[in-house]
Amino acid sequence: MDALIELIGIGKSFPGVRALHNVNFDLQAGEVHALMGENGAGKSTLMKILSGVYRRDAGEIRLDGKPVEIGSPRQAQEMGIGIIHQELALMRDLTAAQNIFIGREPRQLGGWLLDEKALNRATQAIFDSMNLKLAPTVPVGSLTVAKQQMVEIAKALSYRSRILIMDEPTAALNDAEIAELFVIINRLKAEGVGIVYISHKMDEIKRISDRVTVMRDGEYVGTVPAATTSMETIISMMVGRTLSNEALVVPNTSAAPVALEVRNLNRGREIRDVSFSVRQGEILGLAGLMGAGRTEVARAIFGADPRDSGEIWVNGQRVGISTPGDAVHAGIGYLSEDRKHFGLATGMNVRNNIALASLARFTRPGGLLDDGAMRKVAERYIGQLSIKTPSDTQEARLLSGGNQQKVVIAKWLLRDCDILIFDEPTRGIDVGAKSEIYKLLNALAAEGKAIIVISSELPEVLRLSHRIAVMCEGRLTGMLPGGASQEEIMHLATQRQSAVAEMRHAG
Amino acid sequence: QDNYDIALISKGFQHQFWQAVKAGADKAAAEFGATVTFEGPETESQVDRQMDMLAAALSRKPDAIGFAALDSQAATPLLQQAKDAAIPVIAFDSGVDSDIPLTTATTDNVAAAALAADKMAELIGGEGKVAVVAHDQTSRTGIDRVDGFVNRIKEAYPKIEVVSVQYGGGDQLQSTEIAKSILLANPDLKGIFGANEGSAIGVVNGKTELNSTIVVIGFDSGAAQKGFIESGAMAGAITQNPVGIGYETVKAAISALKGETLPPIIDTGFYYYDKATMGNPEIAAVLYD
Amino acid sequence: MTDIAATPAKSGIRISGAFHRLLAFSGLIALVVVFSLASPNFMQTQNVLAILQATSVNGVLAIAATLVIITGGIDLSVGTLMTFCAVITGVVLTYFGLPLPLGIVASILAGTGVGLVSGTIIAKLKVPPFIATLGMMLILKGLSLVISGTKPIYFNDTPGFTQIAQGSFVGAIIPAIPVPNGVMILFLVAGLAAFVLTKTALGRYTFALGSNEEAVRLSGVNIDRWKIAVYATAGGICGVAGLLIASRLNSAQPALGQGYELDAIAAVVIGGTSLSGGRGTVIGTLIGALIISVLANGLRILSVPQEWQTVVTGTIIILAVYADILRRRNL
Amino acid sequence: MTDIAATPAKSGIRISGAFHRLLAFSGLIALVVVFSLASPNFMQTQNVLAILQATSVNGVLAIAATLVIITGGIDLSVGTLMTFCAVITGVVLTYFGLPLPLGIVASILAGTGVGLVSGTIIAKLKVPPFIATLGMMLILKGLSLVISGTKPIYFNDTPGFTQIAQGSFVGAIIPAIPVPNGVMILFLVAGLAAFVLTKTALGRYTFALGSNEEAVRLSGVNIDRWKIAVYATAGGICGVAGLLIASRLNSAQPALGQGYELDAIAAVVIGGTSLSGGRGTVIGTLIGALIISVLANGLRILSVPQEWQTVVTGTIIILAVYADILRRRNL
Ligand SMILES: Nc1ncnc2c1ncn2[C@@H]1O[C@H](COP(=O)(O)OP(=O)(O)OP(=O)(O)O)[C@@H](O)[C@H]1O
Ligand SMILES: Nc1ncnc2c1ncn2[C@@H]1O[C@H](COP(=O)(O)OP(=O)(O)OP(=O)(O)O)[C@@H](O)[C@H]1O
Ligand SMILES: [Mg+2]
Ligand SMILES: [Mg+2]
Repeated sequence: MDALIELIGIGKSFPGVRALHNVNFDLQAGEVHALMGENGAGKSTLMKILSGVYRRDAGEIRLDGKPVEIGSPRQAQEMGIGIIHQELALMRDLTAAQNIFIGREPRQLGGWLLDEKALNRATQAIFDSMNLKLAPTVPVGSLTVAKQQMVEIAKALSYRSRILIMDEPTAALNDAEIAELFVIINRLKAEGVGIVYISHKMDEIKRISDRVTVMRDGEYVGTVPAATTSMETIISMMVGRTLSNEALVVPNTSAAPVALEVRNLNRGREIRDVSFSVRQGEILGLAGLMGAGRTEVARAIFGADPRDSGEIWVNGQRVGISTPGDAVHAGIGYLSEDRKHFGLATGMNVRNNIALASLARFTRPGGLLDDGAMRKVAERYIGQLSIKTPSDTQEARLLSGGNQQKVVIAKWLLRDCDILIFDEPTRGIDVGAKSEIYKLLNALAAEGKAIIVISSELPEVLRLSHRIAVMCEGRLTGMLPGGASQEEIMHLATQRQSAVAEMRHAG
Repeated sequence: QDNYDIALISKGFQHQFWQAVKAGADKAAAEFGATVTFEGPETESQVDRQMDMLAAALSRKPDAIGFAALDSQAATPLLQQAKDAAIPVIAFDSGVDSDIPLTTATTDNVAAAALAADKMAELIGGEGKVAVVAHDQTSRTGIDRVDGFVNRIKEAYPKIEVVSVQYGGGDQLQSTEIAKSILLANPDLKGIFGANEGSAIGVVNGKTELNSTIVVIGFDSGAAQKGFIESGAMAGAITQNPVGIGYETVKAAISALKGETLPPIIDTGFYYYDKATMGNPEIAAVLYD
Repeated sequence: MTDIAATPAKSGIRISGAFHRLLAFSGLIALVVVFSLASPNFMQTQNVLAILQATSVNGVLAIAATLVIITGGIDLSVGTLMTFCAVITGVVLTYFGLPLPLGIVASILAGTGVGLVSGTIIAKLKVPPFIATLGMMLILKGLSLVISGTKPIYFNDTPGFTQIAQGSFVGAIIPAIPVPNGVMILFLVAGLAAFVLTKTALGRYTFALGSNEEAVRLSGVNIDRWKIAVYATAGGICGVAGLLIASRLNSAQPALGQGYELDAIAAVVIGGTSLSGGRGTVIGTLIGALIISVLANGLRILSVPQEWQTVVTGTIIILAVYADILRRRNL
Repeated sequence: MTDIAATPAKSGIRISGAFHRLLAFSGLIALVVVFSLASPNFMQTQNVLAILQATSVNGVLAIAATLVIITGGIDLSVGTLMTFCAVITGVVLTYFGLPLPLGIVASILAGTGVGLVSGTIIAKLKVPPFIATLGMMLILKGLSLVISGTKPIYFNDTPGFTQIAQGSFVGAIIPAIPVPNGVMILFLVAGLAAFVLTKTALGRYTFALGSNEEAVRLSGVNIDRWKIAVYATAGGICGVAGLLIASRLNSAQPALGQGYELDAIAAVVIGGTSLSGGRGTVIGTLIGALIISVLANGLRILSVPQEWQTVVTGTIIILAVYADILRRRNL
């Protein structure tokens, strides 16, 4: 069978960065072709070329065997190429349905008027087919990143493309939604759609992909069949070495002093009477399904959102936290799950982003900044976290997604808080760097820091946590010891209480 | 004596000229026992804003209205409303194309500017280049004063050339910059006419900053212009009688309310003054600070 | 559009969306109540009509500005464009002596044409809207003076012309409420603009552009075309404003217009539209424009000295917007 | 700051950063060249000094506006705040008869104080900067008239006062180039502002706030405090402008100031600072301010009729910015 699409010898440079050099890639109808590589390997760039966002500097693109030029997103669409971008590209002030059908709104009265009803109906149909419970009329800006990601997926599906590119579609999702997505992918496959799938979650590759192409430093490394190639082989193709996978060691921290205690935290319907504590040197995992309220708890502790009631104690002292400034002052740091909106000052360079929470430390008398010291520190973290960037003065927005995430992590590592709350810290981070970050978190815990890790990836929670708190619908439904099983977590995560209670409230 | 409520809608508010009109109106109000309000738009181009002010004044149901029209026609419907409500209207500063105002207290700006041209010609010896810095390209006073000056020069002084007429909105700083540009562009310039207070002050500022010795003739008075004339930086200026305009307007309104008949025009007059004549009682009386 | 009242109140007490929408008027209502109590002349029919009449021009300009601001842009040329359109009408009707309908069409076409040019400079040359429309503001200011010969053009030869703003259709039917046509035109323009914003593709892209232009582009939409369309529409609306002001003054005043953009934008922002784009309503803009004219009128009726009028106006604008912010926060 | 020239050109030809930075002046240089060719009077020392002097007030105001705009805000009150500060100085020096240094301090303190108030309204009450500073603009305009009694306050009793802007320190040393002190003060303020922006924590937070305010807040930074500090600093700079203008006019003119904000913001945007915040330079603003005054001066020197001056100015502002955009694109 002819390839749907062939990329031959693609090259692309940005000022100061050679993002792609002589890259080959092809996609058959009805296959899932995984594209793998470390952060900054050039995966997104390659896909942006394929979808008309960037123009290539070199190489050739063939669609159904014929050379083509893809000059704009619109042209790509017309050729049947759809893409889910790694960075969410949504209009936050518009509703989900309006986002999905932007540019293709159903019309009435001879095309003069929008048919909002048809729009919402069509959207509802897509949501239903995805088993997604979301109102088509909800403004996208009010959704969590995960739900926004689902809207992006729905949008891509609505194009009914022959070629569908998914750039880290599951970075923000947890197992339940991932399972739904895979059902959809399998259905599309059966329909003959070719899918390019980018992800840093290795298990997914095994589950759905037919072939795997690996890139490293903007160059093509090779293409292998997924079924017969071992994970280790793929990883070594990606990172150029093999990774050791350390087992979880749960230290005994029962004698350590309590670093953070949360008592009876409440906030609207999102947080209901949450109490827990973390000891120094402990890593507490916070698990739950999408919308369980984990992010809300973290933000409330951090003072990012006001809370209705509840006490926060740090090192045995009650602290009044009403702003993030208070929290940082009390020694609490919070890494947000949404780096673009809440983590990075994208227009500023890497150095300033890393120093953003610690500027006071670099301020000399008279308000003067010690840029030299800032540079040294930034370069240290660029090395330590292997952030791929031409220099520490590169603007953050020009970094690849995973490298942006590393910059935000570096910001909090530099701040040196006693209590660190990491919300989806490894979102979009490649396997190699992930294990580096796990090591780092373990080292921080060993130093006596208290760490809360919120993650939608159960393996990650299991791999890291000394204890696991599970939430469901705003309540803390249970506390499990480290090394608990996935089944135990899922059981607690689905322990809904509200079905009954809700009826009473509504009356 | 009744305490009459009289609304004065002027062409401007913050400028010293209008403040002097206001002072005259206040003086008459105190004398005759009336309450006077005084309002005017931001710039002399905002004809519609002036209509809104007039409309609001009518809603207030004052006993009489004094009105200085920015446009001679625009206010006709509103003036009709005043007439229907039996509110006497007195025009001041410039007239309107309407027989509704009972009288007009005004100065002849064209003649006043022509007098400035005569004085300029005299001071520069009847030949050479001169320029005008005026306040507004489209307002009645702006047009009349520029035309009055330029036409008089053309008619009576063939050896004098008006090389540049520029407008600075009556803003001292902007007029300063304009005057400097004109001076630098025309090193052989003999004199500049500043067509209102802000323009005249700007011209003198520009002259001083460039250490120029040209002849400056101003318009209106105010502490700064008086000071410049005192010091010789300005040769002289035309003054109208703004205090008199305000005073006569209110006085005429009260006469009308008492049923007295009014002359069709109350000419409040204008004068040329310089260092020598500033002290004359008749002139000192019409100068304001 | 992007309605915040979509989700129920989180506090125990549920307040209906309608009531909350009413509260948006609270600043305006408070002003009206205070002025009514302070002066018996304020609530007279004639004065209410005067306020509405005073709102008409700024209201129409503010609606034009609303469209542009929702896209995340800004239009500083609305005031001088209005004047330019009025001058064009003057040329068509008075200099060329053509019939009235042609004058009306000319004004709206002139506005649309200039809007097309501004939009093209912004969309194609990527000049920031602030600069493009600032430049256009100056160009139009100069051209109006040039074309008119720096003097007003009167419409004395076109007797029906003043009826556009000053006549009263409504009054001809119900003599008790002689609402001037200018006011009805304002409402008409507002209704049309609201309709376009909420029901048509142009409206949808207006919000989409302001919300995330890059996302719209990545969705394959020809953003340049829609952006130009928005500026052209806004320009056409300025043409309507040009007719209104020319009709009110029975003349095209070529020097007027600069500075009006600030009042228009102020009405938009007081009405709750965000200068960063993506959200906004026409009704909000109308309320904003009304707040401005009620304030001006009320303070004049109360004979507040002019220098204090500005102080009070400034203070109340801040307070009104602050009250609106509190209302939204408690939603 | 966020310098695009940091990386080498992607094309074969490598153009040095310094050369590219020079190109930023290209619009300005082109204007200067054209005017020099068109009129022998343009390049005279005296005229160059006149242009610089004419830039001083707008330049200082534009620098104040630059700080605020980099945070993503806007300050419409710069013009009337300048006037307010001038009036305060008049009160201190002329009405109270206090010595000159106190007048200088009073002006800068008044500006800073008002900036504190505006900043607090914006940061604490969350009133959008456009509204807060629009309100403040009106309040200050009214207060200036009230305090001064709607008449100018002259500094005739303080003989040294005119020296602030009009005297020449430089000229006293090198008589050939009598650069007025006002111009030196502009450069001084520019240097200080550039220093603050690039070298201090305040500057870093200014950029950070404009880049992503929420991310800064979630980094534990007290954003309210820094935002207020920026507005206060801008206010203080307006105080300097107040001294400059009062010194040039030897009087505090209470009615002046409104409309100056537009020129100041225009200089900022022509200088390449984005109204959406996060990027901008003081040197760009200086160039923007110079472009405006060179244009005004050159067209006057050429005796272009006033109505055409505005047309040409509008056109050239658009072209200058477009040229700058092309330059950056080819970087
Ligand atoms: N617009 C741009 N300007 C400059 N450099 C860029 C730009 N876009 C991408 N790059 C650089 O190109 C390289 C490839 O980036 P790309 O986003 O394709 O990586 P990726 O493989 O998708 O990584 P990740 O897994 O982190 O998403 C990176 O070094 C990145 O910094
Ligand atoms: N900005 C917001 N506006 C409205 N509702 C929100 C907002 N953020 C979160 N929610 C809602 O609050 C609830 C809790 O969301 P939260 O993000 O805390 O969940 P989570 O457990 O962290 O899940 P996720 O995996 O999505 O991060 C969800 O029902 C979500 O839809
Ligand atoms: Mg990527
Ligand atoms: Mg979350």
